[in-house]
Amino acid sequence: MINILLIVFTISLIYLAMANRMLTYIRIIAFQGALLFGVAFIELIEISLPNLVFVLLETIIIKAVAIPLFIKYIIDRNHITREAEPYVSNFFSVVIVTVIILGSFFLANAITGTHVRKIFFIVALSSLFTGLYIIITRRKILTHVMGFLIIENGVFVLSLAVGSEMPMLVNIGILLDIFVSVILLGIFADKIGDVFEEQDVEQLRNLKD
Amino acid sequence: MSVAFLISTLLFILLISLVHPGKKGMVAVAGIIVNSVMSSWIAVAALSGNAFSQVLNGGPVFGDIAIRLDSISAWFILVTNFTMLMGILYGRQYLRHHPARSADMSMHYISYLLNHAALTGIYFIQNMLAFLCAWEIMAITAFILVIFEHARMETLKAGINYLIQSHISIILLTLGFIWVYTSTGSFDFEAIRTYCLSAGKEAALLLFLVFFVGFGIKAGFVPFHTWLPHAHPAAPSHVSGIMSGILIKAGIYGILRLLLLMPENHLAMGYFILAVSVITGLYGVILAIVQHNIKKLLAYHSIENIGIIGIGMGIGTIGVGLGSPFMAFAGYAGAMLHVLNHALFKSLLFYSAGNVYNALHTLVIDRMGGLIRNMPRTALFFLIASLAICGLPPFNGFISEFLIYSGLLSAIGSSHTASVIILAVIALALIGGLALLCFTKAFGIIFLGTARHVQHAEIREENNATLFPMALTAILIIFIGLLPQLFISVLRRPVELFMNMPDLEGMRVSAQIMQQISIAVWGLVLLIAILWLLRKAIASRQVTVGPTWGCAYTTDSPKLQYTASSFVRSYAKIIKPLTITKKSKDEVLGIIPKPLHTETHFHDKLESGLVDWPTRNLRGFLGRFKFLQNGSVQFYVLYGVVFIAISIAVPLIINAVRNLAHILKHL
Amino acid sequence: MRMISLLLILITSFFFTGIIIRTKSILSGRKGPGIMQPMKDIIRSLRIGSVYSKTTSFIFQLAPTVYIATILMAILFIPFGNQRGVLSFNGDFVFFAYTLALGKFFMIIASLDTGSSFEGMGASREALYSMLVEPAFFIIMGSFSLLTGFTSFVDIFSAMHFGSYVTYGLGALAAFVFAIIALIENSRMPVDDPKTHLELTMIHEVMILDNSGYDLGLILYGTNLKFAMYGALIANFFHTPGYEWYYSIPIFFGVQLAFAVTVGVVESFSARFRMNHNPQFILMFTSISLLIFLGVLLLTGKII
Amino acid sequence: MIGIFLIGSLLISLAYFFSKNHLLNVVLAFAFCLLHGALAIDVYIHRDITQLVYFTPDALAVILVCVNSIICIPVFYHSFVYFSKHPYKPHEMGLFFGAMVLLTASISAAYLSNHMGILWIFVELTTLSASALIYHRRNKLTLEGTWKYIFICSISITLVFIGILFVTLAIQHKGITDLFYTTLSENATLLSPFWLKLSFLFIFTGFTAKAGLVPMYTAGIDAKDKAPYPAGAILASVLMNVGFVGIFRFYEITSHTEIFAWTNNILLISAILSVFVAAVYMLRVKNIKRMMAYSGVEHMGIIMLGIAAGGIGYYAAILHLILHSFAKPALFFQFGQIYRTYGSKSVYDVGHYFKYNITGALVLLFAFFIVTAMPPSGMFVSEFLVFKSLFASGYLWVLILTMILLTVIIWAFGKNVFKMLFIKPVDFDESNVTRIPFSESLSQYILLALVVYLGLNPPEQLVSLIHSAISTLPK
Repeated sequence: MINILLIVFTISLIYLAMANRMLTYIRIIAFQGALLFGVAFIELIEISLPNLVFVLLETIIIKAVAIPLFIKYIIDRNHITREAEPYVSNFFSVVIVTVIILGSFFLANAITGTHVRKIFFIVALSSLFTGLYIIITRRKILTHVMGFLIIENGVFVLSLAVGSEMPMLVNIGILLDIFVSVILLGIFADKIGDVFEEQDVEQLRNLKD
Repeated sequence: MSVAFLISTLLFILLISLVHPGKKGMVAVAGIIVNSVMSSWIAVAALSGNAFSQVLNGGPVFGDIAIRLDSISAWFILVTNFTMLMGILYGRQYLRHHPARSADMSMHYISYLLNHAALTGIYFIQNMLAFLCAWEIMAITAFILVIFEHARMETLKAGINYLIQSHISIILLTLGFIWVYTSTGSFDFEAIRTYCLSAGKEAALLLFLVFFVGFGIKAGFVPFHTWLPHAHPAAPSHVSGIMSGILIKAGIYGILRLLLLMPENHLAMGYFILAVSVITGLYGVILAIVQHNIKKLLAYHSIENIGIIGIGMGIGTIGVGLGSPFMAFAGYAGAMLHVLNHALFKSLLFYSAGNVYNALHTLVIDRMGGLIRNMPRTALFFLIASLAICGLPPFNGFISEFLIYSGLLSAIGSSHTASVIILAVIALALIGGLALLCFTKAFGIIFLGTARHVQHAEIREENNATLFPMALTAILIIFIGLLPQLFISVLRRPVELFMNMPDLEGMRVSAQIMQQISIAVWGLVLLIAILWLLRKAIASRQVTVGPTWGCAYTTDSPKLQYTASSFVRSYAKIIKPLTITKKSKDEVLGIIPKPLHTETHFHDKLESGLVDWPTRNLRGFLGRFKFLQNGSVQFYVLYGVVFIAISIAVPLIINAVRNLAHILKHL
Repeated sequence: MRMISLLLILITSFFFTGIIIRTKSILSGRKGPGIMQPMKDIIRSLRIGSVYSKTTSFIFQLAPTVYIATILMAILFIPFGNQRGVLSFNGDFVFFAYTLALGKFFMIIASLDTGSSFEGMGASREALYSMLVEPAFFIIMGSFSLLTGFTSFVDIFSAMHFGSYVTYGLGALAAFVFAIIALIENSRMPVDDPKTHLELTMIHEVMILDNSGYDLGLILYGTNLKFAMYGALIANFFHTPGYEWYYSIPIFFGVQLAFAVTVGVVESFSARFRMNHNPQFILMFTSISLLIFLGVLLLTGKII
Repeated sequence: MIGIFLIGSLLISLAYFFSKNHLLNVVLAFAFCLLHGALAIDVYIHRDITQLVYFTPDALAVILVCVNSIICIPVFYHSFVYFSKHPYKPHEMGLFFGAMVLLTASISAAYLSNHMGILWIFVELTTLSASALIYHRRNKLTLEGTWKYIFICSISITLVFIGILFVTLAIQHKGITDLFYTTLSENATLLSPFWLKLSFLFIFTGFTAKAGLVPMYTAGIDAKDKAPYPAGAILASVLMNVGFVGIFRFYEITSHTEIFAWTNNILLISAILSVFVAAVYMLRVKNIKRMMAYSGVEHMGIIMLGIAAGGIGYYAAILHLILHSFAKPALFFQFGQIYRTYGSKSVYDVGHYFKYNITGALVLLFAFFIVTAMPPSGMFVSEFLVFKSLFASGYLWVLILTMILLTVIIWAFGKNVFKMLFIKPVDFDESNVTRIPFSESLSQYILLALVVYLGLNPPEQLVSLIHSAISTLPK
């Protein structure tokens, strides 16, 4: 079951690569949140109840609902255009993301230890690098935040792999998630949206040498 | 003693910053005197055989700091003390013409005092780390001294150029010291000897090269000389004087100290030094002649004289290698005496140039002329120093050059590499001839004839307080020239150190020759005096004064005079391949042309090749990476990704290639 | 006895230029002035009054004195056969060369002292040529000190001819170079023409345009002395040590006479070079002197 | 004591957020400095005694906490000076000081923590509090700087987190269930090298953002530039040490494993690239603050060279770290005065500083010589030892390359500094130059004197502390 969920998660990454609209991005992120809820539920069923509840609530409420809604709110508030405006063509993006997933796969294959569940590792790494890729190739500042959220999701997947042994790390990871999302999105909604007219990263290139 | 020295230095620094601006100079003079007396006291004792030695506890970092003063250091200390004292006496007066703020003055005098202290430290300290500290303090304070007139961009540029090059020197010294320290675990200079004995000849020679370049930058050996012609004109005259007279000699001291510590490879080192020095001497004087800026001209002459000193050191080292006491003595004694001599006449030349600058506010030779009538004493001093620097009897330059010649000539007789040595002889002869050309030009154009340019203010001779240190220096120049045998006996002990045994033979022969030279020189002076008296007796008193013979052109026009450029024109044509000549010339236009203006500048080819070109390229290369911090967050993230990806991928790829190679091998 | 070379040179100096002029006159078909005539001119000019340019300083008046003094000083080092000169020590030829340079220095700055365009020209040339000629002298002396192992005039000359006959060949070559050096140093043909009166083409003569009276006399006499001095040096190549004085003194005068006549002949039959060819010409003699050095290296087997 | 410190700092910080009274601010600053000082004394006395489970003041932590508590005094002093010269709203001041207390406290806590997770949390806290400081001036550029800083730091901190997860993978089934550095260090040989390699790579890359090393140094430059100068002083010194601590602690773990040589290579590459980048930008940059920030990159590169070379290099690196933490704030404080005189950060606008403020100019002059490690600067000693270790471990070409790059840096730095000191400024109105009293330069003199003293004649306690800090590393 977990495998199926994680594979769907990976497919959502590929879909992300060819998505054009901001709204699609938001949907994918929400969808990933829901997927992670399922993974966490199955994976962490053995840990103590309060912890489990906290983790599950966090994934379903924050990841799947609150953050996507908040992003939606920001888009509406700041009149951000709907296009994601990538620097590279979507076709190329799909190729790259596929390469990333394949690379992660090969890397995981290189691991000799048998006790590690490779699927987690593959998904996490793909998610991490896809997130980084999104950040690098998209033009809007908000897409950077979303790329960061993808990375967070990947990290969450990875933390789930060890979660049953060290639930503390999952909690820390979630803390990070909340912290950073709140801060980044908060600044975004509050400051950048007001100060900069265009929501383009080109606006943020004044500090350079 | 060391503690007393430090305390007095600190005390005077404090005093300088506190007293009234007018008194700062006096305090600095007092400080130099006090410090000089302290160090000279020990130095004189060391020269008479009681070497000074002390060990200070330098804490965990430095370890034991060995303070030792053997006769070589003592000689350098005495030379330094005299020159520095004259320098401050002159400088105090020189700075009257340059109204500066109290803070500038304080900084200048404090730097001067510190510079003297650091130089003293260099000669005393035989602990590598402490030596480096003293060395750098010397460089930094010299830098501050150079940029006294810091409002001008060129001055600052020259100063920074100097600072960077001396930093490169420090880096090389550091490298050498690290080398020795890693192998021996000791910071003491003696560790160099230990290392060389244990490491084998090739390693020792390589170590020597590293040190030589490090010290050579400071000394100004070609091709490491490029900072000199910029720093000297930029500095105030007394600073140029002490820099040229003393600071660059610290490099010579370093090389001498090194030669003392290197137990092997004498022949290889000797020939190397000789070769570099021959090039240095020739290159320096060849470029000196075409300079139009008096101080730049003198700076190139410093390079030349370093070459002469180097020839002496080289021949001395070869002498040690061949086991020829006379050669070794003549070489080293010549080199060390020339250190003193050059300090004397070069500082005197710079002081005279300083007087001229204060009178005319220009350093360009072609704008001067006829100053001998307004400034007869300055002119006389310049003349004496010029004669001395050309190595003409009866002045001191001749004595040291003669010693070096004797060393070379005896080398011709006794070694199997006469053809190499004869090149050095030719070089030395050429250097003499070229120096003559250069200083007839300098003296003739600056002081003789009539003014080549309208001089606005009335030109007056400097006051006696300014002339006093110059006079003292001049007297010493003549004194050495007339009584060289005294100095030979002083130099016996320092030179003996190189030969590891009391050498009476070389010393006795040299002393005899010096005795003869003294007689000959007195004869020359006497002859001139007699003929002069005869002139008074015989020559008719009937004297007519008229204009200069102008080929029937009777109106005297200063513009018709020979200028510095025209004086060396045919020479400049000969040496054209060695320099980069930049000419700016106006075209003759119209029926009645406007006044025309032509300028010619000679640039140092080595500098543009060895300094400018690499610097430019390095800058260009580094400039290509300016895209790194381009303000785009995406790129910043990318760096991390690339770093991680490469760190993972490269070992994998290497592994894969290795495996492939393995498979291919099996096939 | 040490004074003998000095005395002989002084005697020669009285006749030397006279002989040159006489030779030239005879070769051009004239009778010419008496041999003592140039000396008489000099003595006269020593006594007459002087004209000084108003731009000159004490340098101008001091220079001729220094000049003549340095030449006299240099003469003191010249040996006579194996008889030492008045002064002699190891490396005395260095002193010899540098003393002469001192005189030259003063002559050059004295001519710059007048502030004339012509004299500056002469000074410039003089300085350049003497710079170029210096190495040739040192190479020759260096070669002979390599050959003999000694470093003073008298030792070199007395030891020289104990070698093979090749040394005589080298000596002849050296004599030739010395003769040329003497011509250059005295600014004679083919480097310079003392008879020309176009200032632009002169070297030595143009330097002393403004000298007169006693000073001019000294300078003119200096030329005579220098010729005699180089003649004496050349003569030393032909002395074989051990000759008695009644052989050597005639040899000395014979060589001097031959030298003077040669100079006269050269001046009569050759044209002077263009000014800008002179450096090459002078450098050529440095090359010839290097040949001597190479010869010595071959002789002594010290070639690397 | 650590607990008291953390709670106390939190309280002081909270008090600041609500304080609108200047006097109260001063009192709180005093209180915090005292508290921090007390912490330093306490951890010095109770070395290696674990407190609150997660905090173990080992030698390195003790040294750095002491450094931090020394630095925070002038930082607070200059912050007050800063506020007395710049117009501000009361709550801005409260926010500034609150964030500063939080930053300083979390920096110290990060030094002290012995657990990967806790260290990580406090590092995250430093990012947050630092961004409040960077955003202090609230204009477009500071916003950009803050955004970049937070963004890059967040990504880096995520990378660190991934690294930590890899560590847990590495220790899986090895019977270790916690992430204490001491435990990991003891069981280092048990860990799976593959995961250890990966985790080192991620943790190192992540912490370079704080430490100011290639590859993630970038946002730190903007942050140091945009933060007010007292905050810049913290960012450029003690905060960089946090990054160093993060790397160093993990390096200690790997030092006992088979991947040790590999980690050294990674450090070496990053270090050389850092010096290189510093050289590239020192030549170009005309903004004084950014220049100083790049100089920090250079020094961290040198420190990492020392670590990578090993041997005496460990000692040298830690010494260099300490000295750098003292020297760099002095430069930043002095920059504050320069800015007050000229109202510009650009080298083009600043000139002849020697005339307008001689004490300050001397600070700049000395600081230049000290920061560029010219003897007798203390940093010369540490650099000398770094070079020595490079030489001894056979990295001759690295050594030569570094020396060339350092020369370029000195040249570039010197040109700008001397231009500021001596060349007449263009378009500068001399008539109303503010006289700056000597007292404001005093702290810089003290800091610089400390650098010289600690470098040339380090007290025995410091030497033994450094030695015990590196005692677990292979000789």
